[in-house]
Amino acid sequence: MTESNYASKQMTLQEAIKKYVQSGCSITFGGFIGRDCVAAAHEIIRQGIRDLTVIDDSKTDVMDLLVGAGCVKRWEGAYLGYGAIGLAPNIRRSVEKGVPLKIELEDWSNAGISMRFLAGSLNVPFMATRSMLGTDIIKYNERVKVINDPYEGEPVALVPAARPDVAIIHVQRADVMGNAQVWGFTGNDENKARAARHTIITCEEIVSTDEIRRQGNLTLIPFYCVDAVVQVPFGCHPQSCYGYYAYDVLFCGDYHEAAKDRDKFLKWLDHYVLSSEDHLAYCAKVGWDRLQKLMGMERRFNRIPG
Amino acid sequence: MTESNYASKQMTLQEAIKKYVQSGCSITFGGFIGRDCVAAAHEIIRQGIRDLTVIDDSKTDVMDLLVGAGCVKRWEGAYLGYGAIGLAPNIRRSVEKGVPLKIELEDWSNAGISMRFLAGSLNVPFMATRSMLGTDIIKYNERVKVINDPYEGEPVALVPAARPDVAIIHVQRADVMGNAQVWGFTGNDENKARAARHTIITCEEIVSTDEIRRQGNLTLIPFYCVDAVVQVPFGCHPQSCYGYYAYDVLFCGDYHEAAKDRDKFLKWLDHYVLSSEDHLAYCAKVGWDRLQKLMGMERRFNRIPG
Amino acid sequence: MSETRYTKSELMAIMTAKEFRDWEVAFVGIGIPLVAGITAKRFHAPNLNIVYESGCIGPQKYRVDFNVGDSSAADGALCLTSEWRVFSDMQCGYYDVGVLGAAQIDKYGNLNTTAIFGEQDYYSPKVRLPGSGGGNDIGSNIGRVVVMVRLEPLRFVEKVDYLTTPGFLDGSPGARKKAGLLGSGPVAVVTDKALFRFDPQTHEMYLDTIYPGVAVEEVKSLVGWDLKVAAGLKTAPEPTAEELAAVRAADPANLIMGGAAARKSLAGLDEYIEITIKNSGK
Amino acid sequence: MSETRYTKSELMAIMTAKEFRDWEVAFVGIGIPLVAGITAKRFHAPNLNIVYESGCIGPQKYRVDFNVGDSSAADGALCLTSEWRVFSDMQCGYYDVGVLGAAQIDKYGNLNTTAIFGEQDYYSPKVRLPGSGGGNDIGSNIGRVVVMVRLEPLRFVEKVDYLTTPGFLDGSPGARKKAGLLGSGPVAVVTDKALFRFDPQTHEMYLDTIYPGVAVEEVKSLVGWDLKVAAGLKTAPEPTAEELAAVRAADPANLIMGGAAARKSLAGLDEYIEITIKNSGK
Repeated sequence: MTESNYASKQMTLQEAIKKYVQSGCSITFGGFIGRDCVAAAHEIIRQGIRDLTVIDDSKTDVMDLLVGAGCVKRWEGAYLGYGAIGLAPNIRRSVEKGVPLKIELEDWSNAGISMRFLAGSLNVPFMATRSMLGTDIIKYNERVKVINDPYEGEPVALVPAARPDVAIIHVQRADVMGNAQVWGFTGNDENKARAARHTIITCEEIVSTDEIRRQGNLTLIPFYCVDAVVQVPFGCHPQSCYGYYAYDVLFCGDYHEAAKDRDKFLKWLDHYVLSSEDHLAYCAKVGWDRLQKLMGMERRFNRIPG
Repeated sequence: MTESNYASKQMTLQEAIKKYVQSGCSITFGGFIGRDCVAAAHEIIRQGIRDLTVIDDSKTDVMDLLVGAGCVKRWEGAYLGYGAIGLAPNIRRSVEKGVPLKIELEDWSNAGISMRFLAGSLNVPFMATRSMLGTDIIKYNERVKVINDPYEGEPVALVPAARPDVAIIHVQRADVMGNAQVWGFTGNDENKARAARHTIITCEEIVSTDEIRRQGNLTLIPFYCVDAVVQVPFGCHPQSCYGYYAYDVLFCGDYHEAAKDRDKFLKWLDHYVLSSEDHLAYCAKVGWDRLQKLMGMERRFNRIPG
Repeated sequence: MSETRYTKSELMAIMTAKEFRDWEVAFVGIGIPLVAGITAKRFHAPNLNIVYESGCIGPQKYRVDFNVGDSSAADGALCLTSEWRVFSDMQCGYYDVGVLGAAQIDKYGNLNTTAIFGEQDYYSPKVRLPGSGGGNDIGSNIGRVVVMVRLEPLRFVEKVDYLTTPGFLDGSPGARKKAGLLGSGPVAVVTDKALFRFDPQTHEMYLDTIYPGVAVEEVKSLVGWDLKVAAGLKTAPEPTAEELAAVRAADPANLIMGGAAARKSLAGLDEYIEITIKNSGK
Repeated sequence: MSETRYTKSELMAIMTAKEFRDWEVAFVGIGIPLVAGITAKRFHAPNLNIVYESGCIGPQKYRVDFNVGDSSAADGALCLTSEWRVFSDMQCGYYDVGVLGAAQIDKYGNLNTTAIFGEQDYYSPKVRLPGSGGGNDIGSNIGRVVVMVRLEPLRFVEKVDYLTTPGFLDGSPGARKKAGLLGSGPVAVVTDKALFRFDPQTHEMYLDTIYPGVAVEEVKSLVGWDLKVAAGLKTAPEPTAEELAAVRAADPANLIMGGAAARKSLAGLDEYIEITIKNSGK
């Protein structure tokens, strides 16, 4: 929720993270293995933020990095894995061996956690769902309450509203007021932006408010939900950003190989994050030619009109 | 919910109403004083359907007609009035004097009834809301249940899911599979289409499925929610259809004047509805030149790309 | 107060406009409340953003709306979304100010827009009104609520026939919070003769500002309880020529402020379209 | 069964493809399930529509996806929407069939994708797995569920360490309905050696179809309970050349079926882009 709606909320990524992301706070990230807030996660690591509670759906790439870098105390979410590629190496090291530190886990299903964000976005205390019934998710997670529906008497599960301190959402386009437009799938982003106390929008392009008005149906998050607007081109790499650049499957594969070994992960982290001053320096290390190729590939399949 | 998803669900308005709208059924209409299903309401009147339970938000224009024509038994909704123009004449005659018959009323607020459609669309039995607390809406409507939230203990209202037998939604564009695209405000339409057992889409234009795929973000209602697709150009007149034609404020004013008197209303109904064979005949009576002017006016302000 | 220079509706629109602040988000119904919002944007609140319950956020007004779902409510909007979403955003506290009308209002600012019972009851009322619409939701959830209602006989009553929209309920301390309501309740009641506010302790409505040429006794005679008058009773300034011009520019065909009479004076659709386009700035 | 002519993954994709019917809506995860879906569309189910949990409905596949949120999951989709909406649409019963993987499965088709406890427990497991993701939701709500899992030691167990996704729970009559679950439960378990189905009365998994060259005893030795065998045990046909070609065309750079090894054999990004575009039909 924003305290006031001034004309420009634009700031740098460093400023936005410093202002809204404190050690010990709870946080959620937009995107869904695609449109991920990778640049913002890097900046959180650079600023040495610790003890985060991450509340999220399926956020493996960002979480594996943040957990490996020792930023996370607790996870409330649904999925931490690499699908076709395999398990998440830093998550496994943390949970199985406490390296670099053991994170607390609270398991939800994707529908269950989605309903927590929907409840948060509606400012109601809970939502009903028909997921998770009869399973060990409920056995180990006491915050899922099974009740008998007061109308029909059938069993139904309740989940409590998610209310993270901060949401960071990466979108294709925003204006400086904070009106954020999204093309492609939208994940839980419109709900996360509303459920959070503060919302940071990172975007590929800042456009004029007149440009926003031309396609008002595509404004997923209106200005009044937004505290900060940051332009971060290629802010999702190596994830995809629909209409802007494709998924860098080979880079992700290399990361996954490196992350299997703690020392190799730390070298990767130092090279791409800690010894990169900012996202521009990261992009230079990845290679601008590589980023341009991913952009060319994506635009061949999905081109945003206008 | 559709039983099967065949390639073409296209039919005529007569066929769709005959197949899905039976006397005694419950029904909801899309739009929100704009994008209203006026042509569908006329066809319901022509087919002599009776004893409808209308579950809706603010649906004055369609309801005043249906109630005046004697089609409605019960209303569950939030608002029946003409805003700046005044009260709804046929609604008043029905509730105050039982002419032509007295309808049952169940009052909700717009947020309250919106949450009923949201619950229906999620297939959960109820939704929490912070509206209607402390008022006579709850006193007279026992289906609003005030409980103490099991998480924080604060009072909150529950509303039951709406599950109408039929939803009729008018949109700008659809394909014959039933993918329905909407520009402008969307009301509660995506939830009504999902909450209803059967959904009829009426549209200004039928486009190819390839055209739908070009702007997938604008598909408000996917094919699997839809049972019938009907092309009805100018199907909202005298209401507006964003990007297609403007509100006919003068025609509405004339209707409102006529409807104040029962005999004048019946003459209006006979002229425009009962003695018009179909929507084409209605349009001819309104005047194609008039409809073209309204179209010209709207396109000056809102033009849909593509 | 000269009825020939401006109408009651125009005066109410101008007085309401002063309740908006710059950069606020206002949840506004169509009709005079919208005219008030547009007027405020021309003066002290150029960055006011308006939200309609149909799902239109921050439209750039090219033409006047006749209802919240008129396509004109969507012209150049910052965000076009759903009804359920804007009501939920209201419940999140994103909307600073809302404007409401009513058929009856009581001394704690509770509103009735559902039915006037007369000799009978809810089930067979003397006058069936439109119902809550979004009114209850605005009164329940929005930070500051401004009520617009004419000061006419039987409108300001000790107790409303049907409590559609919560003001301060029974007026007792914390009554709204106890009921589970979020917004802080009504802040002003704008009428055609005076402006009322609410005592922060007792939550009782009192006379705050009287309009030029209106007597306090006239106001009191139209209120159904023993109305308290502010110690420092203010007198409203006469509307300025600029304010009146702004109000009239917001409704160029006079269809909102003028109603059915104005509609009849139009030559027809062509004249209406011509006036609208000429005044749209587009 | 000749391992040189096709891989286990290819065989599983082809067997899974047969579980889809034309005109169905399938909720499919990325990886081999998606390859199975694309393969089905080339044969008996050309009008199958695929839904991804990220919010993509009915994409027209130009290229292979690596995860459900990869922008390729959205290529030419009929509807691009939200995660919470597609899970709710699942809860409405709009999705006919879902495909799931698992690390452990028990005799009533319950799945574990959360943790292998080993000597320890949920809090300090031997192997922490990804968690439910959308798996629990698919198992809870979708009409027919197909499970894909390799028939390897310790995967088919009497009781899963952690019940992430409901099959038939304890197998008792009406157990799913009593718990409040909507979908009708798993209909098939596709492995690399055999296909299993569930007894409609006891809900116990039984051996329905064995693959060419596999012995019943080998299957039984890999299952952690006394596996029942169908009276009319079927033998699966060998995959045809057309089926194998379809599977391979769905994954032209072999990155899904081939994994890390295939990734290393690529010369680099340029070769990957070239292969993708050449095979996209766009």
